[in-house]
Amino acid sequence: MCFILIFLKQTDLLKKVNRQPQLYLLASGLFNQPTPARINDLCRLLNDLLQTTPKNAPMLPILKALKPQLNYNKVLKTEYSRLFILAFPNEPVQPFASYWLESDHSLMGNSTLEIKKMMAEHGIEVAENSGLLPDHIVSELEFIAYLASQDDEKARQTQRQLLEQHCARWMPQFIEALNKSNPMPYYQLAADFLKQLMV
Amino acid sequence: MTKKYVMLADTTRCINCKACVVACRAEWETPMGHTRDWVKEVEWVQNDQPKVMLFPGRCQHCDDAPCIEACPSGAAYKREEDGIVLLDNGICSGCELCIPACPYEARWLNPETNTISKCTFCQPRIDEGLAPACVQTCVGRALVFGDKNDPNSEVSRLLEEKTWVKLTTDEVNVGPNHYYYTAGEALPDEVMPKQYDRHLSGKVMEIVNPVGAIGLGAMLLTFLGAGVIKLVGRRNEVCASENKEEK
Amino acid sequence: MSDTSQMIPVREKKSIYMHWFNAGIRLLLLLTGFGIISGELVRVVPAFWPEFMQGLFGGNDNLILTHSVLAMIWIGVFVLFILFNFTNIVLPFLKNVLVLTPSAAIKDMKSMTLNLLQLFGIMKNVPIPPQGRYNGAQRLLGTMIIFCSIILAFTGLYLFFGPQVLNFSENPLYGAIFRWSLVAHISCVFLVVTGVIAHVYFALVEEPECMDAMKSGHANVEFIKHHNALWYDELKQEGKV
Amino acid sequence: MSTHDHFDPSRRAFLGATAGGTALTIAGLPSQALARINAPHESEKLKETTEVFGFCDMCYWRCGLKIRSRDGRAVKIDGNSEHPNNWGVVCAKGNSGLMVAYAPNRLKYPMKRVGERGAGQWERITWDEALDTVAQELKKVKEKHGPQALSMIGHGTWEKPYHRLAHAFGTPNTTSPVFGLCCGPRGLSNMIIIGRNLTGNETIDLENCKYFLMMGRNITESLHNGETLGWVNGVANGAKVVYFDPRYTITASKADEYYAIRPLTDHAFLLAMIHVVINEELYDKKFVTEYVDGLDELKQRVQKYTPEWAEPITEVPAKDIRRLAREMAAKAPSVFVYAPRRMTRTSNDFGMGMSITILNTLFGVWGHKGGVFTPQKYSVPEIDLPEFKHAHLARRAEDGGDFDYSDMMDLPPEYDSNHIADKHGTIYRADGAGVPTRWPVANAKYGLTNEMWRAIAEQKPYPIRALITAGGNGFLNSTNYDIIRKALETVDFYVAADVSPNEMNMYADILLPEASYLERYDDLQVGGAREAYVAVRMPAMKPLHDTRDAWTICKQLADRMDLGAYFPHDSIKELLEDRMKKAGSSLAEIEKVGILKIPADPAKNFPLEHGGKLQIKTPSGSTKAELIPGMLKMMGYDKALDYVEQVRPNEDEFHMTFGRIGFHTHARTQDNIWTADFMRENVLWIHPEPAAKRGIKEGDLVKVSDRNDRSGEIKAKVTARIRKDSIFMVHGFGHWDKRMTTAYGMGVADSDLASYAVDPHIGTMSMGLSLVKVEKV
Repeated sequence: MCFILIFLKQTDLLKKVNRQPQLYLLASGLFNQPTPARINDLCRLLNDLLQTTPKNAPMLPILKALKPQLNYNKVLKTEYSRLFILAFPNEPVQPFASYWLESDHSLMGNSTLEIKKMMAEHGIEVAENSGLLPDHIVSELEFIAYLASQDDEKARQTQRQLLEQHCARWMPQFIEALNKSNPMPYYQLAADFLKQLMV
Repeated sequence: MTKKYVMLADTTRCINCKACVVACRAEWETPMGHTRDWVKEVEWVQNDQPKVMLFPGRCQHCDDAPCIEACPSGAAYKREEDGIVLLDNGICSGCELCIPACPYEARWLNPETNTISKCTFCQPRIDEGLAPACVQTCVGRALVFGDKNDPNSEVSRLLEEKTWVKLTTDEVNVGPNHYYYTAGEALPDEVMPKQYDRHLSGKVMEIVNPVGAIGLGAMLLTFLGAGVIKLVGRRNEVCASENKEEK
Repeated sequence: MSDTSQMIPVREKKSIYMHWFNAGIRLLLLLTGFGIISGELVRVVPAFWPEFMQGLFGGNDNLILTHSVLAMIWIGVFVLFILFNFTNIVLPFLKNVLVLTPSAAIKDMKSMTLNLLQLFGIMKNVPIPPQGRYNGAQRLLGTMIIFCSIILAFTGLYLFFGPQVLNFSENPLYGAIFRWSLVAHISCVFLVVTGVIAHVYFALVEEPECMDAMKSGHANVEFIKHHNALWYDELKQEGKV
Repeated sequence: MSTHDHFDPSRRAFLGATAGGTALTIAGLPSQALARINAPHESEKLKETTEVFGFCDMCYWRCGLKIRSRDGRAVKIDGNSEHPNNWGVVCAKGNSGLMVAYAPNRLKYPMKRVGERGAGQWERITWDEALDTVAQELKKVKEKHGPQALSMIGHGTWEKPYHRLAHAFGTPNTTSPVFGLCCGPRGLSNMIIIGRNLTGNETIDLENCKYFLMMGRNITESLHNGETLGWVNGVANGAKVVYFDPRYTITASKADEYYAIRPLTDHAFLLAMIHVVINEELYDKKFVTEYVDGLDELKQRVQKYTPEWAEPITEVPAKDIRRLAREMAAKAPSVFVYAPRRMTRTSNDFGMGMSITILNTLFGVWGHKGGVFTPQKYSVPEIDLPEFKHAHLARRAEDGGDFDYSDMMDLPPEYDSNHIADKHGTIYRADGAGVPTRWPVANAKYGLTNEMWRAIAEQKPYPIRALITAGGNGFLNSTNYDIIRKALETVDFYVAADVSPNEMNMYADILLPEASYLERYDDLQVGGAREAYVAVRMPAMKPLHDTRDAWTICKQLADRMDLGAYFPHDSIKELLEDRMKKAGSSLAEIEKVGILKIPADPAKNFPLEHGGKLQIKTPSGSTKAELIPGMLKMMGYDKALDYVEQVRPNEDEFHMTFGRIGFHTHARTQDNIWTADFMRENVLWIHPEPAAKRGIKEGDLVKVSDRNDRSGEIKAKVTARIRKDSIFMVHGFGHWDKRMTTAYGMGVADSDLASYAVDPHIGTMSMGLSLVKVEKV
């Protein structure tokens, strides 16, 4: 089953009381290439979350702040490309786990394969047309969202493992790099949001 | 008859292209900043003519490998059937006692496994009958690998054909199994083995053992002696008492 | 001088079991330990032993595991024993055995040397100063063994768990600690074994009565009177004899 | 001291170790007897991999490869031992190919420029948007300015489909640097004198050659696996090596004789050699009488070039010149005068090239064992395509062979530079390659890339408004950055297709990310060595990110420009099946072995050893080698044969020399993390004497500046391995594209200091004329 980018449409999953899948989906979407359609999906998702999120949740302020930022524009596209595609030496915000975990910063390292295998164990692979690698931040977050949406022990276990033994090892560095490259509010918030999600 | 694997490096055929180094990195995914093999370029001026010599190097799989001797757990071992020096990752604790022991500086602590890493003559490859990665890729075919005990092997032939030298000195000669051909050129100091060294703890260890051994020995002797005397004493007592009774 | 004077209880059963458990498991640890240490630099016994042991256990990794498990049982049992019998057995024992002040040490040295010399019939007629429950030699030995055991336990734990829980590549200190632990571990083994030789000798040859005491738990009053005068007085005061 | 022993690692070793002090054990036994503990151990197993065949793309020699993959990713590149280009060996560059595919900064998605050209501001777009834009823009240009207003500059990746696309589009202006910036003078000299180019994959019988006279051919560092291995074998087989180079290279360290010849004067030395060979009648008389024209005329021309004349120019002793000539003659025809790979150096490379060919010809190396063999060819017909508008160029560009001059003389002698087309309406190349009164003898297939850039920058002789580049780096492989920059800023539309970022594609309006050579099929590699062969390139894994292979890109562009007929197959794979069928085999067949071969045939390779005849056809139609090429005389270019005085540095100046190192390819691999690990930045080689004069010590930072006030700052390597009047730096460093995260800002770009004069006869670059000052900073 290919799931990246298709998964968003599976609204039944989003109706769950469990907010985790939505949260990770939102994060995933925020770091994906901004397109009008995607931004719409994200708005929908954000609205759902704003309703369901309890008042005292630490997440709430970020979500609220995010709301006005979620509108598609050219600047956003350029910023996205600047940050995640044209990694300049002074601020490489590479959205790949492998980049941060391999000694030679190469992609498709062992860390990539680990994720690929994990996905396979849950009958999942990255959609070919997505242009993403399994350890791309978008894939990983969406994978977590998927796991969170499954209510079986195996999924929960994988999710824990993924977060504690994998994401924890690179996403903080990624977030830090993102902050350093003074991003526009949209991505600043995305960074804060992901950070919040990691704790 | 057991095998004896050796590596031959014909320095006249080496061009310092580093193919062996990258091939090894790719084959064994060695982390950046470390490498299992290398090529040393030595340049100097001899009666105002510049000179350059090239020395491909790696673990020399010595017969009397000081690394094995320094390894407490026996993780460093010499495979009996072919004499290559290997490392048992399961046992290696990464204590680094072996690192200063190696006269060729071939061993390093792998940050990814936290165990010692070094050239294994591509043991997993040669077990499958493949040439080591560095040998297979060597552009000048300067590296030749094979079984010295097999009279029909290429290495045996080459060893017969030319005069090969090893990187050894009067001080340090631990029976390396890596041969070099330099067409008669003397080996430069830069590539010579260093007098092997120890961590301070290792040096202490060198004292602890003999001292401990002597201590134990002494103790045993003391009480053996005491025992004997005691026996003699008993004997006398007995005799004495017997004599009494006789009277 | 064997007259049938009364025997009095000097030891609880559990201390006796403890002693033999201790002796036994230490023997096993010694045998496995010698089997683990392989390299020339560190090895303390001829190579045939580690070779035999590692072969027997199908690889040093298993042997190491066995050694460690035994050691942890040993540590565990001791810890429990100490916890449950601290006041009634351990504390008095320590009081009697530990030699902590230099003066005490010198005193015990004196008596020990006398003991040892007299084994060889030297200074036969110099009276050994009256001793407590444990004589000088025993006290020094005991103290030494106690401290060594503590060191053995801690270094042992690091040698086993250190490499598993720490990234040695992160901090050179980790490896250094490991290497020094190894030195300490082995040194202590040497010390303990050396001491135990004497211990065993006295038990077997010089004073079989002690051996009996360590089996039955009862000791001969005459013997105590003769060997441990001070203790005898104590017992008298306590009215145990 | 070293133990000279054949077998037994002597007992001394044993005692040495016991003396180490660690012998004593509790039993007090000497350790060695019991030292080694033979206990059971787990030994590592080799991981499973699947294997596909390919050929390398890290340089232009294109070695045969076997690529191992695991879990859907290529993990190791091995050599294909069947491939005559490398016989199974792979250099460091080849081994590092993996890091091209896995580079975190490789081009991943189609991009559209949003900021200023060259400012590096982009946004990711879809393939459809990208291809639509390109098609539109190109059509626009065609309507407004005609098809010739498009130029295609290819280099590096497999560029064939882009040539085809451009020719289908109708422009003659396709070029790649191989002629103008690299081997031009060399291939042309051979071609014009004896009708062979002897360039590309050289056909030299290296293993059996007995005498190499190497004119700065640094074969061990500017290395091509098969060629280098062959040479090393030749040397091992007892060949004598005489090496000429201002720098003591690793090749020099392997040579029997080394001459630190004065830079740029090789031509003078060679003319003196010719002088001796002819005057002392050292040439192969049989060969010369049978196969050579123009000896007498040449003899007249070289009379003035005595060794004594050459000595002060070259600083090579006259007596040595004589000796070398005699030594070579003694070993002829198993000898070879080795031209440098890149021969764009002096102000008369053409002359130098021809003198090398002449020497080789006089020694009769052609068709002889140990000389130059005649390659065989594997016939793999092209797929059926419609006529190209510029058939006379296109057909040539399509077939594999280099420097094909078959129809060069079609061009009418009368030419008016206002005309951009001949009387048949065939549009002339903008760079003037193969164009009368411009560069008539320059190769019209590859063109003069340097002149093409100039034509674009100056919009002469006619406007060029659109540019396609396929790989390559116009800046670092050329030498006049201003021209390149101007050209890139001038065109209306610039689309770049590449795998990795670089300074040139930084300027692109649309950036097309290509699949690396490990991720795609490509057209067949048809080659001729002793054995003829055809080799296949198969994908070792799926293309990463959102990349596509060159053929798919070009087909999809062609479809959008109604040129689909030139790309009749839906995929390159289908094209391969088609072509392999025409070759009488099948794709499945070749995929099994990677390479199909016609075995070597001594009778064909060395006709003169087997009573055969040597087939010669020069561009002017002669069936004999022309020592004084008729064609040149006709054009008045034969003066190129004469020596031209070269520039000389002033007291405080140096010759600016640059070259290759074994683990870097041109300017392409400095950003490859694996090769970069050996050399992050280049350094300036300077002789201890001039260094001391300037107070420069090893590792000092120095400023290099040329007469045009171009300059750079670089660390110094003080070494006796370079002449006192020259400095040297490794080529390809000094990248300023921030996307090149590893190479960015490392070292100095030699190409920004090299001269940009052109050879007056053939229009190729003369990069070695630059004179520089060096001072400590």
